[in-house]
Amino acid sequence: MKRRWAMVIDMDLCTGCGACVAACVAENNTPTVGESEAGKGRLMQWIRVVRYFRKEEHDETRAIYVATPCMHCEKAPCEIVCPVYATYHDEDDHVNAMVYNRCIGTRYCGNNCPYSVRVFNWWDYKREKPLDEQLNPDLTVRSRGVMEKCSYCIQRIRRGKETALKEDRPIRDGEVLPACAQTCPPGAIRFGDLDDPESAVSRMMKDPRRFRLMEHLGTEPSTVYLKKMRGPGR
Amino acid sequence: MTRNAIASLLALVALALALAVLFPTHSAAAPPEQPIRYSHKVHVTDYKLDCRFCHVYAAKSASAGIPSLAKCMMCHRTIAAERPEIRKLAQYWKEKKPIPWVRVTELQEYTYFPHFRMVSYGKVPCLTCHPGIDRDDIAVQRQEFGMGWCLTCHRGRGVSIDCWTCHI
Amino acid sequence: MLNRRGFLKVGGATAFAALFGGCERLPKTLVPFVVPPENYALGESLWYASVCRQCPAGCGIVVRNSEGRAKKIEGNPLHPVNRGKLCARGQAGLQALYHPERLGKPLKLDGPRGSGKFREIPWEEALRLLMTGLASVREEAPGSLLMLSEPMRGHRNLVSARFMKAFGSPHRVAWDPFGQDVHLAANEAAYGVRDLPEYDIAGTRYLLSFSGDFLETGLSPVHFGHAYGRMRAARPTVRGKFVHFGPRLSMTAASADAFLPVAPGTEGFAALGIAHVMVREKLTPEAAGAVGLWNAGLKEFTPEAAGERTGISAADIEVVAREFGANQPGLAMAGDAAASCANGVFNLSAVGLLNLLAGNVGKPGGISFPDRLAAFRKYGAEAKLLLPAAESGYPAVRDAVERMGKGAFRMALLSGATNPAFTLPPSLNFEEALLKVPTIVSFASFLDETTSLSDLVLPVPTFLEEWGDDIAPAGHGGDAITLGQPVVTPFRDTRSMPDVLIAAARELGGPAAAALPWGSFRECLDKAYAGMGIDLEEARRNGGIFSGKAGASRPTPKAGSPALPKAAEAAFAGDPARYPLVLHVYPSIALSDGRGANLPWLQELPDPIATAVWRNWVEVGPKTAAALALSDGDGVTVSSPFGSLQAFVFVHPAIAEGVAAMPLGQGHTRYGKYAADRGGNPYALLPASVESATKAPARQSTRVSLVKTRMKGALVRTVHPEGQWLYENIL
Amino acid sequence: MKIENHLSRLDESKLYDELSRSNLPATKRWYAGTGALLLVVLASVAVFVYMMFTGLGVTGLNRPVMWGVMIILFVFWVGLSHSGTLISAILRITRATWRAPVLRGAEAMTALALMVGGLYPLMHLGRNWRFYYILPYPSERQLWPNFRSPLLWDAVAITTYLTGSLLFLYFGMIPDLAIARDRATGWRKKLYTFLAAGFRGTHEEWRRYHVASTLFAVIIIPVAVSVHSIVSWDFAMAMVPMWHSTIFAPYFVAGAIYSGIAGVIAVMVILRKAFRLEKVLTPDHFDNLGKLLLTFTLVWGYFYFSDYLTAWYSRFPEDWEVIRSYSGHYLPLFSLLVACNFLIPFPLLCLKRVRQSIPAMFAVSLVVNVGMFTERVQIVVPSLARRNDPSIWATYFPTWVEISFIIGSIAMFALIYVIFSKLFPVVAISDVKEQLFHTTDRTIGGANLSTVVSGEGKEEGRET
Repeated sequence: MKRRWAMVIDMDLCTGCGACVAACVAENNTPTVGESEAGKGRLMQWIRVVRYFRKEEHDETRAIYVATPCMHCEKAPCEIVCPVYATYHDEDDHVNAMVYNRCIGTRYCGNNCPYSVRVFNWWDYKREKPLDEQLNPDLTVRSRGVMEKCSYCIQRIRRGKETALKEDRPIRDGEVLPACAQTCPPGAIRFGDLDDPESAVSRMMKDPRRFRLMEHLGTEPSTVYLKKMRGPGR
Repeated sequence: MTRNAIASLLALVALALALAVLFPTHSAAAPPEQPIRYSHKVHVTDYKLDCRFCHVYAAKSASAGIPSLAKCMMCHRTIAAERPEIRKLAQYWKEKKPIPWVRVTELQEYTYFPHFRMVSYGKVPCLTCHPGIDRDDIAVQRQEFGMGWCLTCHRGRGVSIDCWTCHI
Repeated sequence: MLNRRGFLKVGGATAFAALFGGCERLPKTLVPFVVPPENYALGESLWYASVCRQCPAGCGIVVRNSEGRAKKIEGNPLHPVNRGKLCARGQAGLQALYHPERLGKPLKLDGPRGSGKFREIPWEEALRLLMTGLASVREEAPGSLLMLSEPMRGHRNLVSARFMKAFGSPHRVAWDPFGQDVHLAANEAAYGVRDLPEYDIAGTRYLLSFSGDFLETGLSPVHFGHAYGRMRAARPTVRGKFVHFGPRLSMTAASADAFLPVAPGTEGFAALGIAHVMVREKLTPEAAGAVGLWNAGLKEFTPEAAGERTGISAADIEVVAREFGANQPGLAMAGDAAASCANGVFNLSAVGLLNLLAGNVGKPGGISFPDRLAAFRKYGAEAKLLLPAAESGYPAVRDAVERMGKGAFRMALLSGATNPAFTLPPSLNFEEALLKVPTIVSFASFLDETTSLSDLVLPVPTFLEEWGDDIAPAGHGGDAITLGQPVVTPFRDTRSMPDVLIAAARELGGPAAAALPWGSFRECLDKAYAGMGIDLEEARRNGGIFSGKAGASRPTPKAGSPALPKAAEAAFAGDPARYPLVLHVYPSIALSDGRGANLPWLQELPDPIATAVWRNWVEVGPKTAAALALSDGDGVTVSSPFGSLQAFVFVHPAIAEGVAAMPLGQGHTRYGKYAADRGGNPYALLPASVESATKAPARQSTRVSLVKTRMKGALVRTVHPEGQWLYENIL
Repeated sequence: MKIENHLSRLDESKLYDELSRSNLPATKRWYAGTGALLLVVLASVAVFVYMMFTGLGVTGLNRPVMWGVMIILFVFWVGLSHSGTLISAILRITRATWRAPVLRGAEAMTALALMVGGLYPLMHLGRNWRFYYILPYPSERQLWPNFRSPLLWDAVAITTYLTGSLLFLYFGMIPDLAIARDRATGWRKKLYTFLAAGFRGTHEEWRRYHVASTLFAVIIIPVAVSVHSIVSWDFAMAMVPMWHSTIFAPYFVAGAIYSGIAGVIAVMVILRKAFRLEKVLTPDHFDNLGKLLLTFTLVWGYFYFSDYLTAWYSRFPEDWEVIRSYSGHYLPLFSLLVACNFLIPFPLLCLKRVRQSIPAMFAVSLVVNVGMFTERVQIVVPSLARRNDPSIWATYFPTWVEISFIIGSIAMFALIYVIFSKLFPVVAISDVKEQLFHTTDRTIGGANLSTVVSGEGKEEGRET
């Protein structure tokens, strides 16, 4: 069963709280790196909530939050440059896949991602015992020297598929959610199958506020955004 | 030695190396020292027990699972209770201690192998991946699970050979 | 994926051994069960419902248990407070469970008092020490036993209250630095109800927030966050508008349609300015009828006057007032920064006045006071003990500190995460006073600044390992009781405080044993809920009792006749010449009052505004920074008349000028290696002063000076200070 | 020109001694110097092993600057390697007669610089021990590498070029090896006998040699051009601001040849000094090389400027941010680059006095190579540090690990060059002889002239 998973991030609802970041870290076994490593720009979180400042009318400075997971581009720049196919397009789910045991760490994909969502395992990140008891058994704990990035929680997609398979039914819309979308308090992150015209994301795709990051690059991201609105008046 | 001899020797070595890379050997390792000399042959070949009678999770879960002590005792309370190996079993049961079986079948690391998909949906016979285990007195692994071996089967059955099917 | 029904099918509490070790290497031996537990399927996860206690909001959670280990916490979709959602702190609860520095054995002081040096002792010895102490205190002077805890709810509170009462000591003090005293007092003044209200954010059309950072650190951030999302998007034709007044552009303010920076402590004047316009222009029926209010002095509070005090333009106040009047139901909320000024009650009452003038009390999209007592009528006078205790307890704490100093206590029982040695102003000399108590026993999971002072530390389970119940302070109409259960086998050799108290009472005998007549805390809970006519197992599977049938709200006697709150000015300690800036402190979203500081996930969660990790900072506006010759990233010494610390400067482009803002939570000296030595503790800058009407702590009441200082290292920010202005580049 | 001691007047054996001085038995000083170089190289190898076992965290790399010193070194050394091709092949085809003494040194530089440069992409891998995943071979996994990836093209191109240039070097050396064979004793005799492959200097052998070497020169030029084009495509094919440029291929080739010529000049100065080749390598040679360098200063300058033109016309904001950083955070780097690559060498090389002065040429060649190294830094680092997404901008500075790689790469190059020149004739003896063959004293009328017969049979006369 082929699917076209997509994520819609409503910037009008995103409050910037960072629950998605923590949920992702908990779900995907991403390590914490500590202050000095963070200072070098080596945070390992797969989704980041970027706070931009903008000067707006009345000389007001406003903050705007851009939650940035992997865009899962349909024409992903990272895929073509990997010499060993460690990252490639998963045709079953239309997501941009990353296979850790094939990766040799050229970091070319990281360079070629205009959204800079790929992170590299600079070290073997040790989890102090017994913090490692929390590690999610559904996916690999990555070792030194490989790239990693948001997978749209492929292990949760798989769990959803397996549950549906066992119950002999198709996957329902909203049944499969990545950890970030599951936890987002205001519900700013939506996830679903674009091939299903009735799904919530398919409907949201028709929203006139829809845009994609760096659209002029032609990467055709599967993660799309809905513009932040501003109420009328003062 | 003539030049030709050297050349043909080199060619042979190269061929052997290439073959070794292409077709890894399938030799079975020596049977491990198990806490109880459990025989698959007796249970499967002689008494015609279904694999899933003991490995209950194979049909519904990723791991096939090793039967619990209670499962063994279901039959062995009465059947062959006086044999020395069964006495050992009974001793474990008496002490309520789990049996520390030695792992026989090793799957490659970083691989997801959902038994239930193969067993319940793929209808792959158990012996495809565990050849000869039904005739083993002490189980050994006869099939190394190289990726090429998996792929050949996947290709033949027309199921997904996407990397993420098995590696996430 | 959490299958909505999936976890419901699963049985209640559980206890089973771990099958496999880590998941990095294949184990060499396979050890099957002797007898497999019920509902068990190898490799399949089980989901257990419980309650989150990472903050006082009381969200319902479901926890994924895989092979005996908790792997992931998610919101309980059935729970009315959080509707399946969870915040970052809730997610990080797992790290508290598996924290390497978590106490797993009772500790006995092994060095000078207060040194924080302990050695591990067996539980039997620890309990003997506890019992010897308790017995001798009860023998000689039962009133000299002090219990200092965080505010507790549900039956844990009942157990400790009954224990102390039966023991014969009236000194049961609960300290919460972010208590809602001012909110309660203002509600009493404005509506005639001394209780926490329900804000129907989801149903409102126009939301006014006065320093109310409800999306990040307020009463119930996840509930409000969820409601906020619905306010914006759940109605097909209405997108609720949100205007924020406050001293700094906080995360919540960033979500607002308009952010109007006001000077700290002037929120009440801004609200009165709006009220003035509403009444003057008769924008709502209630406002049109409020002639008495006008004559009582509201006419003095013109937008111009308000603008002068607050620093925003009168035109803005008028526009907001008209929009608020025209878009009903509207809602006005105030938050901690407005409440913790010296004039907090004035600020909050003035905001309450707006709700009255909008006529939204008791209406959808407005404010209401649910009757939370209804579920516990059978407890009579004790019922209140089960409900959320919103007070800070500051007067009682101060009183207790004074008594401690005088040597009035022979034994102190400490518990909870509010860590008074860290969160109380230094001028109270809490540490010194506490050490005058001869015997200090702590119930704790971690050695924080307070616990380290004890003579005996009794390790307690985390919220993921113990039984409990909880009544959330916001997010339901008094119809939700959350039930907690262990979602994993207790990971360390711990005993919960209620269990220890029940056991102690049994051993003490007499009235204590009679007051706590249970074998264990679980039995107490089972008995309590058995009588409620529900299937307790089912309720535990669901995570609580959510009838969905809220009773009638409490009446609001004063709503009909709004009174003008008595105007009061905020006061700031320190000579303005020497301390030119007003200090604004706010709880950090990740670390809260400081309790989250030992969890690496939370330390590494970028702050929503400064985007900094692992350290704190001081925010000043660009003009203020220029006047002080400071630039972004400089090290400064922040000094108040009460203390000083060092921090890096973050030039915040949208903060009221003349204000220096600091997040609370960092600056631990103990509390483990992840928390300790990460910048200074801003609580140490604060005076012991109080809000004038309620005696609650007034945190926003001092001035500070910033002096450039050479500091090692740099503030680690996850967004580039130059790049943060280039949003257009990513479009 | 005075040629009292003109080489052509030396007899065969004298000439050989003169030109093969590098092959004399090693002295203590040689051992000391080589030992020192070896120590530096070993230290650098130790650092690499340390990095391999701890992780790339020991470098200054981060997100978004995921490529750093190791890639810069790769591009730099591959660039340097373009000297041999140019000097040897192009000059051979164009029959520039002054090329003979420079030939061997330049060709050796090509092969050896490529050996050094080729190591760095492997060292830079996160999992070096899995480098063979990149090789196209039939594996048990039934997986092939991705032929769309420029890195794979890179691997193919570098391997091809290394093989080609090694063969080119070896092939050109066969007649010299034959001479050496005839004169050497002991193990050297065995070595040279093996390597000379039975070359005896018959007419037929020489004829074949000439045809083959011309053919080889013609083939190696497109390979050289394609190699640096492909190296440039590592960048140009990527979606990184200021990398994604159509002009990158010729720009990189020009830059490579530019730095290659400068490298040859520097190496020639050192060889001339070390092996007392003053009679072979005359200021005229340096004058000629200087003219070449001057030409490529201008060619490089033109391409560098054109690169900005494309950015200027496309007006992408992400390109602008990178260019803006040249005048901000990376101003020192940018200034150094422009100064060393253009502002300093251009006026100096215009002066014949400078071109004829060997110390001055040495200085200029070093300046150009510093400049070209800086240029690689400027291509790799600012573009990554100012990525499309401005929120994750970062800075990059190499750590001691990477700095030790820079030092180690120079030491390694020097070490293998020293060993090469100890083992093999570092001056193309037969080419020099060939040139000398054409240079004979002839009596024309009453004057005694040293004349050079050019390949085409034209004569140019020189008064003695």
